[in-house]
Amino acid sequence: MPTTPTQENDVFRIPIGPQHPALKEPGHFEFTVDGEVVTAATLRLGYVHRGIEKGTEGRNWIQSLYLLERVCGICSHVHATAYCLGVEKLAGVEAPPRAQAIRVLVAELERIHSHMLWLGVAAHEAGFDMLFMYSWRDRETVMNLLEGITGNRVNYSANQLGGVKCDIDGEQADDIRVGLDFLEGRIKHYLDVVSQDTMFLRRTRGIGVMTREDCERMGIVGPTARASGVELDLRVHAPYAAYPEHPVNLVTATAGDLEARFIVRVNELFESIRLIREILDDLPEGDLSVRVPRRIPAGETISRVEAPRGELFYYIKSNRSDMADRVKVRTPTLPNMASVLEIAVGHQLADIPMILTGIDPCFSCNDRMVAINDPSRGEQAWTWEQLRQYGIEYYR
Amino acid sequence: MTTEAILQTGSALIAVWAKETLTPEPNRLDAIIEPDDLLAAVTALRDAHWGYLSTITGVDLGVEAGEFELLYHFCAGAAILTLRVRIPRDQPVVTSIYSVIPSVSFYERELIEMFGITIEGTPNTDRLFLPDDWPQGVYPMRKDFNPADA
Amino acid sequence: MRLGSMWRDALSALVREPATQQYPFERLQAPEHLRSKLHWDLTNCTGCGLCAKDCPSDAIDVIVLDKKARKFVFRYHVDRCTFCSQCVMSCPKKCLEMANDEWELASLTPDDFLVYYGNEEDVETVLAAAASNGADASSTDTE
Amino acid sequence: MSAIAALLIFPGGVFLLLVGMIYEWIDRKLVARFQNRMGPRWFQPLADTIKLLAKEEVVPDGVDARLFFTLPVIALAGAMTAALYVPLVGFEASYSFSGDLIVTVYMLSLLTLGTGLAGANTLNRFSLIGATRTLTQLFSYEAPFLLALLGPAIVADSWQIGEITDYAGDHVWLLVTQPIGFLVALIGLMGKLELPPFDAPEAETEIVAGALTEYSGRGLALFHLGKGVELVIGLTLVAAFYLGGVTHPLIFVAKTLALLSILAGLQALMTRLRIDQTVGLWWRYGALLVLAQFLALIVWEGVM
Repeated sequence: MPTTPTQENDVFRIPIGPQHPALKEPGHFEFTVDGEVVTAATLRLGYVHRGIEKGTEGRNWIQSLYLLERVCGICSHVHATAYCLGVEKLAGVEAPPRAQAIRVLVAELERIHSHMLWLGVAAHEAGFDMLFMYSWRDRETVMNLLEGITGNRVNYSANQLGGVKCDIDGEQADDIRVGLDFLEGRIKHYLDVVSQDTMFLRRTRGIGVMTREDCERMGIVGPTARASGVELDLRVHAPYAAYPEHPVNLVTATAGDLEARFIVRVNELFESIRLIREILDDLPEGDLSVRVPRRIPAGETISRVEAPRGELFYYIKSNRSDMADRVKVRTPTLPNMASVLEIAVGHQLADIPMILTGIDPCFSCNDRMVAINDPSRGEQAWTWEQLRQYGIEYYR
Repeated sequence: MTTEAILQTGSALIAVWAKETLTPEPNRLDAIIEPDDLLAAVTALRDAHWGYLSTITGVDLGVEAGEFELLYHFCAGAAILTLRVRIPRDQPVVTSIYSVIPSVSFYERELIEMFGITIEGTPNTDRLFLPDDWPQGVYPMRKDFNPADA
Repeated sequence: MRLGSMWRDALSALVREPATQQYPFERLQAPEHLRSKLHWDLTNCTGCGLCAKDCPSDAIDVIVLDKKARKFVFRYHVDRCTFCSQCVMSCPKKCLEMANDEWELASLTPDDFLVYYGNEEDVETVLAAAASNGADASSTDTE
Repeated sequence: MSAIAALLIFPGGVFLLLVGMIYEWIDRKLVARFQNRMGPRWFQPLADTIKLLAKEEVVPDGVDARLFFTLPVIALAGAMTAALYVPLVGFEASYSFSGDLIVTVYMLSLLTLGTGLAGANTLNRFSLIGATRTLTQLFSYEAPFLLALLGPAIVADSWQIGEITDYAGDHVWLLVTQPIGFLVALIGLMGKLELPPFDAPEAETEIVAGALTEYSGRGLALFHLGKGVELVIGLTLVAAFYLGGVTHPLIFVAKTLALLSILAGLQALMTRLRIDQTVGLWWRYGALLVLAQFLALIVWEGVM
């Protein structure tokens, strides 16, 4: 942090990020404030230079799956699902029904995990640590379930090209049911809290309002858009995997403020729980995977899935080799991020972390296009000493 | 409305400018458009409230082909309508559609940084993704950029 | 509208065990399907190297000393492994397996992250070769 | 000799610092248990203090170094001095004169004032905003808090802490006769200590650590110790005035801990207020209510 304040023409700028307690990942916002009121905002991304899109061009189809799964640490499974569905479409194969059902099951468990994580983070930003601690405690239940099914707590690697790796036996199904029963009770309680608690509502009601028109103009997706009444959920409107057999009910709200975003996300949890129960009761028998050729026929495809944060867009192009020619990922956070810059203006500085969290931002998701290598230096990667030296020079 | 019907409506809207339309998958429609007609086609879709712009994909067709292809993906429900624009690699210039769809800003800035495409008329060209000390004129998503031996 | 709507949680927490634990003193039971350290079994291995080829993080080297005599050494970089179990899926002969109880893999020395599987004399040959090369064993690429 | 001992060792000085740390630990532990966490172990505040004292103190560019070093000392000294006039741990106050209540209340404000000035002294943007908020908040709770402490003074007909305590011990608990005053005093104490929901001045998700963002090492340790001391003094005052006096160490511990658990509960259950909401709450409700009660008391005294 440079210690001299930026005060040009009586403008007082507050930097939020790249390192800041409100941001769980690096991004850089600059808010111009007048007293406590924000008058302008700018954004700078790219602090997580990871070069994932470029990276897929140098890896085989199987290796790329795991690279893409790491676009996001929270919603890793939907990335893998989108990629697998796309590659399977290109290869002309289809994963067996049981695999598709397990994909959806893991995806919905992941949605529960992601939304509960968000609920905690958002409550923490508002200074309501009680809700934060409890929602994260209960999120542990779903983390344990995911660990029990897939073997990993994050980046589950449940998918493989052509199907899934993990099966669900009777005992696991019972564990999931028990866990869901517990979670359902707790989530009811949280819905009560976010829609009833006077002190909390003072921080959410009427804050960060986006109308339906705003959302459509800015291209907002996911629960953020649904909280403003936009009817857009790919699980409903463009069902994939096992969603055609297990239809989803659309959850929307109309107020478009932070409270509505809380209510939409919490209500989606009930929908996820219902869906998981339905799948467990009606899990198709059969194989877990089919063989996918190592070389994928030439062609291009678009694969869209509904991530916990909204529409996830994959464009995959193959030129009949064992590597992808181009993989383009458009994560839901990127369009949503633009909304923060716009609706922040006019709000109190204290509301900014809440508004930012309201879209459930995932910075790592945005920053996936750049290689860490600096070609002008002619080195592949930096040594620890170089990195340290660079850090020292940078802040001198 | 069925996906096919939605696609047909979209196809009719841009029929004037489409040099060729393809249906690679049942829910997709690709229309090849001249760079000069892009703004008009996007305006037509926008005015008719046909779906929303999901993203812009830049594809480098390789040094030999000497072209970039820009794909403007519009989505409406399950239907995806893609406007395909080809621009020469040695003079990559395309008109901004910011005036019609302001939310396009991030995608256009991504194209500028990753492919070195000049977007005429986009208001904000500040660096968004690349580090501040990234060298000028190096575009990581071009095919001739090789992270390993650069 | 209510004030302090979480008071019931607060009170019941006073008589309940805390949800957090002091890790090194108390350990949770790992689930049955947990993916932890990779294990290799020489018996059926043909040295095809598919596991190494599909590994997304370069954590596996299959060193072929003598294909006919089926002398293979399996070098596993624990620190690079992401525990995705793609190698287990890729192996046509089912030689690979992920343990479910060896999950405390942190170490103070990098040496602990390099695991060799194979016949003892073969491993020694590989180690000796690496030592005579002078380079650190992890950077030699053999397939 | 005894004066120096009182100031440095008992009941002020080292003893008070230790009590402050113990109370801080109890507060943290209680909040943790309310949140179903384990919470820190008993020596955590002491360990934190030792660690901070041993750490390098970074002096940022552009600050007045003398002010930077003296402000934490003044803040802690203010709180420690205030302790001399308060019946700590059930013992009689070391010093006493008529009107010491006012001196004590203003000594306690030194800590907040010191924090605010410390923030304004640095050029850090978070510190500046934190300092503004700290001082804004000071102006909002200070008057109601003082009025709430003056209520007992009016009925006891004395502005001397010792005499008010004696009065409170001999009569029905003032909590019963002046409930509004009790509430305002307790909540004012939370504002004074910047505990949630009044922690906008140091809201970490907005302005990192508020006014103290640039402080590290010794300065930070002193401010923290000051907070601990102020917590104990504040609890003592409220317990002495409203809960029927603190005449015995055991009674002291019981009453202050009861108050502390209420504080911890409120901290856990409340969402942080924005600074404008804090100010609005105090002036719209806190000040008016306590003023009404205060007027009623004066009239009542006059009639009697």
